[in-house]
Amino acid sequence: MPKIPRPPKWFHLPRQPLVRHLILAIVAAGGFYLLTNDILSTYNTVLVGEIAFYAIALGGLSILTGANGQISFGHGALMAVGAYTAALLMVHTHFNLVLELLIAIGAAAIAGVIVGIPATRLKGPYLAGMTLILAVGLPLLGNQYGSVFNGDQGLVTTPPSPPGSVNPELWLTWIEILGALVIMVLLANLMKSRFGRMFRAVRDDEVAASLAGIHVARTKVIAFAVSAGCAGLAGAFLALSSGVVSSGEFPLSLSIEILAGMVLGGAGTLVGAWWGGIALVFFPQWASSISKAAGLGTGGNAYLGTIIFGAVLVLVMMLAPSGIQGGFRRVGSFADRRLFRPRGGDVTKSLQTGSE
Amino acid sequence: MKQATDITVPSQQRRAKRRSLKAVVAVAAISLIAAACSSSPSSSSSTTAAPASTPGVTSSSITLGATVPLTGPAASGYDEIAPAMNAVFAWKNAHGGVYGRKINYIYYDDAYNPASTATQTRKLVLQDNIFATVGSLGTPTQTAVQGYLNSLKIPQMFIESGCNCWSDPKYPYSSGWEPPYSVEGKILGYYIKNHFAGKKIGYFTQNDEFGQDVVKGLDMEIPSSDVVSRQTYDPTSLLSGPPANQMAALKAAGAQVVVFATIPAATSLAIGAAEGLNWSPQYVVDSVGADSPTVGPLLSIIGKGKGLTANTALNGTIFDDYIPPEAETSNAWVQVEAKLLKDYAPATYNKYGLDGNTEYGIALAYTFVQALEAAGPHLTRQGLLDAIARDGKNFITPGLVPLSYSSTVHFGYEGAQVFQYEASAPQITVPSGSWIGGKAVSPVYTTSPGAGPVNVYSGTPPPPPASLVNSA
Amino acid sequence: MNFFINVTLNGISSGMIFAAMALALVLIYRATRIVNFAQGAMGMFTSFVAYSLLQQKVGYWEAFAAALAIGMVLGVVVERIFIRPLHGKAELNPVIVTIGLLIVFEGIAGTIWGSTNRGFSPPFSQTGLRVGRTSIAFSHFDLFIVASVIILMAVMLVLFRFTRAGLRMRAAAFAPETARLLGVRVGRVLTLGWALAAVAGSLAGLLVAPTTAFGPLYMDFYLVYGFTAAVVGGLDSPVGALVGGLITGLGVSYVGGYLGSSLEPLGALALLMVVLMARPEGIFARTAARRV
Amino acid sequence: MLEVEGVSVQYGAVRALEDVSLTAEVGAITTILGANGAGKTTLLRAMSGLVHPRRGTIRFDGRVLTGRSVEQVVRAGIAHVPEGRGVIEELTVEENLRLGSLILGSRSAQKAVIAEVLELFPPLRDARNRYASSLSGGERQMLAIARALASRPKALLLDEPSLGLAPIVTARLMAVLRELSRSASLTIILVEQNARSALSIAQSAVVLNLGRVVAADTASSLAADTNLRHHYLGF
Repeated sequence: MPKIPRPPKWFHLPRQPLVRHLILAIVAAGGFYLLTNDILSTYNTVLVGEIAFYAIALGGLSILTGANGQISFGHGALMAVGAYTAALLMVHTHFNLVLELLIAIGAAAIAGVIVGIPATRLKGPYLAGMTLILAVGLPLLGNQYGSVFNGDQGLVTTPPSPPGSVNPELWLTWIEILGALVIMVLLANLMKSRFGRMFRAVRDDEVAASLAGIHVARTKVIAFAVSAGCAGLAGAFLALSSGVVSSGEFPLSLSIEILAGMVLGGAGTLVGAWWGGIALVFFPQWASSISKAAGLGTGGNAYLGTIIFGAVLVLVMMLAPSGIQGGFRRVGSFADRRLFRPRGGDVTKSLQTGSE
Repeated sequence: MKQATDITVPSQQRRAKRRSLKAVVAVAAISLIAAACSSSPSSSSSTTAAPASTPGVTSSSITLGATVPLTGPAASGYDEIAPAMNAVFAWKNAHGGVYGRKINYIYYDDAYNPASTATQTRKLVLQDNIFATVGSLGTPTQTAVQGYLNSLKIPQMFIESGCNCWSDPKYPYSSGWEPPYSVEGKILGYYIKNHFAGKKIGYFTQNDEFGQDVVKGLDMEIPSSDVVSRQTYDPTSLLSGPPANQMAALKAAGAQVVVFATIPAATSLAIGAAEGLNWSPQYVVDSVGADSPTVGPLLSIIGKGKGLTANTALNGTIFDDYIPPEAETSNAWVQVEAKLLKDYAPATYNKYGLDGNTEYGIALAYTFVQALEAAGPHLTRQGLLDAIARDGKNFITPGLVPLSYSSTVHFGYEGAQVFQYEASAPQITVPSGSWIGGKAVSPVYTTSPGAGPVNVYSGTPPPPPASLVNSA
Repeated sequence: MNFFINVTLNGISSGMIFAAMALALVLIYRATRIVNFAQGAMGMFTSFVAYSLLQQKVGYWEAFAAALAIGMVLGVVVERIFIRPLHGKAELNPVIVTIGLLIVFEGIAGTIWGSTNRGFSPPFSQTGLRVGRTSIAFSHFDLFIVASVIILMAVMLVLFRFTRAGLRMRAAAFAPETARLLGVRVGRVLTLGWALAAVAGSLAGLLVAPTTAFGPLYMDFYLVYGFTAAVVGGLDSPVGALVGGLITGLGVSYVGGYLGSSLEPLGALALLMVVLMARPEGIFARTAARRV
Repeated sequence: MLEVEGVSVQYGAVRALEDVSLTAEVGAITTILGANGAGKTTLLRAMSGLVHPRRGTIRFDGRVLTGRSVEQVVRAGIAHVPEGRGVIEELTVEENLRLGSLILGSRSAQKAVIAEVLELFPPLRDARNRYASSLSGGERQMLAIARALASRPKALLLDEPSLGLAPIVTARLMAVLRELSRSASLTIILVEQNARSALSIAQSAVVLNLGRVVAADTASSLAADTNLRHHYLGF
């Protein structure tokens, strides 16, 4: 039997996490550039931009839930914090976009700390309850304090003006993708760093983590702040792409979709955040084309998108318990073993798991 | 320690390689999915858009779009409007279309979420290549895309909202159709001032631009000393129970006349909550939340006891309208509207009948058909705007007052009439039941959205044109 | 003063419904350690079945009984098909499955019955009662709400305290493996827990329906407030569900009545924070050190 | 008589038991000894049906138990007292006992057996209405054994009953077990780390190491085997 050759040396990415993540991000950026500039229609480009900002929110939540073990039903509210902060800055100041986005991230991170501090004492379902009511309650402040937030009409955001003849929609999409890739690199490095190990240690066993000298409460609050900061940036991008920030943009269903999309993609993985984003953005699109193709009436098919999303969520949770990315990983590692590893590899692997 | 690192190197490399593979797979998959989605629009746009012509217009078709709530808490009632509008377009298409062009009306669900409106509107523009949006619903939702549509010079026509903001000179491509909420508020306030002088007035209004604008109009007419309590509600909080506390507060303040600027669900829940307090003040309801076939079914919640039904609860309630109430079955417009809906949107007719929402849709769509005709055979976006500004005042519509469009005024009606639900008036019979009808209790009034007097309008509305009556 | 009384009465009647909802969540949490986010939607669905029966001129009580029975069946089916296979897997998965079911149930109801809000006729009048010369914000229907939730609580209490099935359910909830070693068929007992919870959830749905804009989404807020109530009371405690429901109902009503309806959910959040800061597992948490 | 024949158990890739056989006689105490992770608890769990062996059979009074569910095993007359005492803290003492007696079916039989076991453990009688969470370690162990007896078992499987108990309490417990096996003609299987006290009351003993039987003999001869004691039992 001929031996399957190992992939050449250059195929291996550098071991240094930062360098490796940067290379991946640059490759991805190139791919996205081709995708948005040459392959996709403008409308689908807009959708890719949406996927990017959902991926930011989902990635942040993935860190919180997947790596640190804290659940949040309130990320829609944290997105609202980022969105309103960015919009208020756009209305009242003339900062540049990057500064506005950074302040939005900061404001949401502060909100995350405020939520995260009481959260340190709460277990899963109790934290879920607290964040759930937060998701419902916080956006209503936009109506209550109409003079600041302009109620249901909301605050109109200023879309970034593109250089030269670039299509403004394409420009915004690029900004969103760039933001997402920067966040992905930062999160990936964070997960490789001391903080990532601390997050996971706290998730796995709080007592053991504190015996190992980790400040459990502080670690949990940091995870919440990081995650909230991501939600804030996603919210600011949502504000930019919808052109307005109003309380109606942050319904409870948004928070639930963020959580569902994150788990659907694969909790704790950053690639999973992209899968989740694709599901959130494309399912409604697919549903409407399916119902159009099936010739269903408009009144009845309006719910088809939600039904499909819910059904896929149920099926994935039951058939691929670690989400889409987990499913791919399983398929991938199976293929990996079969294609790239001599038979002996199996034995080492089973020994490794055996000793764990 | 050194040894340990040596051992881990190969496994780390393996992991790195696996990750790189996965990233490549992911990017490839994303591009596949995206490419699959992008193929359809590019082909469709190349077939529909004739070169050097207006987007969405071909020699044989006009593509129009809208975003409306079909799901979510705002969908109730409002999901009837777009299908009813489509009945008018289908009627027009069956009679040769507009200058030989058939109208293709595409509407998407935005669940009343502005973020979703923004996405779906881009889909209409970029993928469906629409000529204009017509009959998109909601103030916050349409505010979100006002800048976008105007920057592309795409008409944002006949927005289903009474916000003054559609007449903003900054956005020439936007236009409303129904009266500004403040106009309705002023007319109701004027009526209250004249008929309930010295009574204690209470407000119960939606905590948004709609409620606030109605209150602005009311306050221009009603002396502030007469207003004893101003209660508001959030549309979303209706789902967490009836506005019982607000009604209790109005009762506690001694209000004798309560003015509602409410959506229909809030009207019924508030009246139900007042019955829960054994309290029946004089209600004055803005047209948005006054339609008895929409309000009535929910009012059956009051339930047994005292022989109270929705119709007795609504009896005596005062409201305004700017198109003939559908109870006036002798009105030629109402007859032709019902026939249109029955013939060209039978599913909608069988489900809802001609109620306030479907009538609204038909009247709005009929207005737009006239605008398209006025724009002439060489249809352009600017041409449509010019035609409305030039001829809008002369369009023949079901409205009780003529349209007031001009180059600066971008909302339809600046007037309304006051009605009162009365047991003796003819009832409205729709699939959901028979509901109380109203009688006019005032002349038709006109007024401007800002400061300015409320005037009696002496003209009579034109009957539906023969072409419509005969062909419908 | 009169206003205060009315706001209090409003808080009590909505609090009782929150309590029923909270009880449904507590029963399932005790049995399977899952927060069932589909509970509200399941109650919505069975209430729509009752609505359809009422439209067919079936009597209220027949429709009421049918809704509770169908709710029970729905609870069994959901547990058997969707929850049982995930037993022992990652703890987030069954919760997300219930969210998926919530979305599916609402979508199916919207497809079948449409988005239009309807009126659900109550069995009793909703006009306020008179006490002496003043009328109060409390109707025969409110009395029905209070009575039926108290009856539900009493039935559950008797069931848990004094029957063998109740003893088995408590054992299975607190120590599933030990219960198995004592011959308890834990699987069946968990299914029974879901069935009972679904009955409580259906009751909540039927009690809310006549007071609100009845449509596919009408239970969403009741799920949120019911969950708040369950957390306030302690997710393991049926008594906590009742107390938590009343506290949440009154708190929300006072905030809405005196500060404005937009602040109601934030009022509930503040209440939740205060309670959880003092007792991180709710007021009626029995043993703080138990594993989850 | 409880017979285990060639049983192997695997958890994923890990082999927990490999070809284990033993026979436990009626009216005698058989103790299973071995270090942490030797497979003692797994063996008990296999006997009570909590884990299903990959190979081998378990027979009780001639009937094959392998492949049966836990509930069926319980009904066959085997009561398992799990490690860590397994009392349900959220229930009262009496409720714990009632739970144990539920498989007897009739209410009168349940009442009788509860009275009987309370007789056997007087401290529990005084605490019958207290929540089990309020009991001391020794009382909890009593409750766990009493609850197991309330199902009127023919065989009793005990997983480290002496864990965490004071020596004096352990001694009393061992005495009770010896008394039970004699008077009630119970088959008792006792898993212990405390080999010395287990051997002192057992008739026969099995020593496990890494999932395999390394010695099986009468308790007294095992106790005399210094080599074995040093190697596997640590005393």
